[in-house]
Amino acid sequence: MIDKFVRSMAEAMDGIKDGSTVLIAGFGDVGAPNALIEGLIEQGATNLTVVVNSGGRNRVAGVEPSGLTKLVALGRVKKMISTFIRAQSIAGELVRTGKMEGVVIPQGTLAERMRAAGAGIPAFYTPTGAGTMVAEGKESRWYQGRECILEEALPGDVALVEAWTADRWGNLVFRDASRNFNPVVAMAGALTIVQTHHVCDLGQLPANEIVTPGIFVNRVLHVPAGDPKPVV
Amino acid sequence: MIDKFVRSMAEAMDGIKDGSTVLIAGFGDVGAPNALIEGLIEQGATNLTVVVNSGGRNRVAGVEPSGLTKLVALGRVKKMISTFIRAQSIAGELVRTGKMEGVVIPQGTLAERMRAAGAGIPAFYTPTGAGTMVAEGKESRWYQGRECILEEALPGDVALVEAWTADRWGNLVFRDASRNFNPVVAMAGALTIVQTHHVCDLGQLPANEIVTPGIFVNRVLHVPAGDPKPVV
Amino acid sequence: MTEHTYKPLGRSGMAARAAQDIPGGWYVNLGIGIPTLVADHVPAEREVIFHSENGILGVGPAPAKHKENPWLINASSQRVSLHPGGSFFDHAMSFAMVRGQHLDLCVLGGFQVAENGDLANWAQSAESGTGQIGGAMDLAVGAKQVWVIMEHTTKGGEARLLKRCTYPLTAPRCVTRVYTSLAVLDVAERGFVVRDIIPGLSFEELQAKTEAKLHR
Amino acid sequence: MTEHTYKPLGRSGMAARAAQDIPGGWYVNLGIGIPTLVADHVPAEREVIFHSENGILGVGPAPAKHKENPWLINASSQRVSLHPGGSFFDHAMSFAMVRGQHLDLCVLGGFQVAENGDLANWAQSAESGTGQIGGAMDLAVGAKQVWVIMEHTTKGGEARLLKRCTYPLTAPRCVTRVYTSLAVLDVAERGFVVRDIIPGLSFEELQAKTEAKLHR
Repeated sequence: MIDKFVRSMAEAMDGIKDGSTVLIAGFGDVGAPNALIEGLIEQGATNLTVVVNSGGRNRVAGVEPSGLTKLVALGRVKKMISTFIRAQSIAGELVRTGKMEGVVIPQGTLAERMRAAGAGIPAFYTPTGAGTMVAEGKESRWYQGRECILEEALPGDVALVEAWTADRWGNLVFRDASRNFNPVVAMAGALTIVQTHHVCDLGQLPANEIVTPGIFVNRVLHVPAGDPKPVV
Repeated sequence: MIDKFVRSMAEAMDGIKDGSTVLIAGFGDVGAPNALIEGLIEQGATNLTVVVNSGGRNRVAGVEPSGLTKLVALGRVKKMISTFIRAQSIAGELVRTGKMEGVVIPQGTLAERMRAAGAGIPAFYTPTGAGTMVAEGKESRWYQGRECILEEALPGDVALVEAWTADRWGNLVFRDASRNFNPVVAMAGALTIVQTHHVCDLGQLPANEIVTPGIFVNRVLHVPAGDPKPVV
Repeated sequence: MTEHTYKPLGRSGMAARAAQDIPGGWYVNLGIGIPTLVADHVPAEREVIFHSENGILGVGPAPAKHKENPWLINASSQRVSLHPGGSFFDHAMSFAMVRGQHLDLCVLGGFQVAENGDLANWAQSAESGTGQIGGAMDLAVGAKQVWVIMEHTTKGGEARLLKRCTYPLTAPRCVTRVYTSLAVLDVAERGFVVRDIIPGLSFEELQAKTEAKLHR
Repeated sequence: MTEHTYKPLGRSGMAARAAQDIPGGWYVNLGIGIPTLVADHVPAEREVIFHSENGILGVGPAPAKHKENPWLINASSQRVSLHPGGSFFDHAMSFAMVRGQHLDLCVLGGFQVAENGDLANWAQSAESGTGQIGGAMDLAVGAKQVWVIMEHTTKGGEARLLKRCTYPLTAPRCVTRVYTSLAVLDVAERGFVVRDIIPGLSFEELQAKTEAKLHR
């Protein structure tokens, strides 16, 4: 019987290697797999390439960093691919001081590169970024009077996902705007690990409403995590 | 107030020009916008390029062709891009006798080319078709040890879609396997026209269950059309 | 000095001025900062559908405190509501809408706009490795109309409407209109065309605060 | 003649033989024709998830006549049922699964297979303009394993397991195993490796019906 549920965080994180590329979903705190990120910190893999929409928070005196910001602050990330790396953030600090490589890319290109990885499309042309710093070192050509640049798929060794409800086949639904990068990240990971607020029996998720079919999912951990925190 | 509902087939078909590229959804008879195809036949546009998964049926003595097969039989299609054009079908006959141009392409490439058109991706590399007749005349390069060919987006001047339920913003849901090409075709049309079995008030379709957001839809016609016919 | 007889528009004033020009039925994305305020100034009876790049169509106003949904935020990470008819989708679909030219309009903040429509709004220097691109590059190339809302000059009085941008570009030749604290300007073939100036400010005074040549 | 002492597998027999080798937990696409029959031969207690390229995961068996759902057909346009846990999605997503190498296996029909794994299954001549590619080219390049089920020879007795295909290719170097009416063969670096022959047929007799060289 197919059963993608794992019973512990250790089982969820089992086998993640140093040097892995880790795709992390979420937009702000909404839809972010924060429990899995803490699990990854615990698990110990280092030298990671992290792909995530936003590169984490600033250092705040007296406040222990958590989640992604903590993973970064611990020096476990050698390279970050992201759409926002604020100069004042801990990630920005590490980039400026040469301790981490930072690559800032457009948000739509980030989503499309991961979707392409999941869809078996090795590269695509996009108008986004043409004529900007983003285009440096990239091939370009003109389509319908617009310059477009060639972008490559961005697959992950590991993908970390937050779902609202999951079943044992790994079928997922998401709550409201927490969907964001989750279905895209799920497609693009060789090992896709999900934390889910709720679990249900097979067949309880209506077939027309499943957003991420279980074919993209490897492991599911039940983590009733409460509401996302507002941005400070 | 935004109201994408049209009250008549004539209004639904208004302005479709000779020479248009028409994308038609459906897989077999399931999810096929057959009423709209009949409307297009009535409307009169000709010299069309039709993009559709399957090129229609064989000539059957004593049976009047209908739907796509009729559009083709009437000589209104100058070019068909499709994944199946059977040599024995009416479309196949017209291709063999030089009365219609036929282009047979892989089904996944068909879907991805329309999705690319809708997503503003002018071209992409795919492994599908590399090393086959499909690759003739196309650029190719190797990614991860696999040859891939460059395919271009396939936009439509017009897209014909069948939905299960629609609201006045043009939000759509589909029934079961009738979803097939419908959301993809809807994205790719400059003028996307929908026939829907059911209509509902704005807000009745749950926000997490809408499959095609109304931004892709221009006109919706209420056509309670009954069940798809089994294939003969 | 005539300079003291006019009152530049504030953040809310600029947002209101832009809102005035958005027709009903448009699909509109509002960028972070002042652009987000635009929604508050569109009359309730005018149906405009707001897109947020984190996967929402039909973004509604900020909810009452007791009706907040922590799972429903806009691209500025503010808690918002959803208009009936609104929908949720993933980031790939969201940017398919953007890049695929399905949005009628995006309204972005800006550091600089050039007379050829070039926009700079994500970084003030060409150092790579950090920066805040977000969805701006996709929106700038994808929306049918790109409006920029910004102060007419920097706090130090330097021009932001330039012959050529000096900051790294968000996208070339993308801006179609600029709403500043002092004026509304279209970007046309020949450059900036002034459509509207705030009361009490002359065309010549506006030109004096603008590096690029202004056209009437 | 020893030739009369063996009984080639029929359509159902070939499908059953392939079904035997599909492990539980695999995601499997079944092509049109004989491959579609494979599902009927997977034991009910072995959970295999069937994909259909028209947007279904979890395809179940043909429904009872009074339980038919006209909106639920497989890629062969047969009315089917849906397993609990099944899901529907669009064609772009369906082929993302295929091309993105998420399927463990596809089982296809074939006209010819070459010893280097080339497959020809969509056309018998190189005339362009008509033909039935369907999803075969995507499946052949996308699935982790590509198994072909076909008669060992044509009705006229011509070999289908060849040094090089003579029909137009579906994909080069894609086939990993072939189930014929007479044998099961792996496609290895050195060519066809015979894994199984039907009772009563010798290796040499099998070779005589095969153009490509067979390996033990």
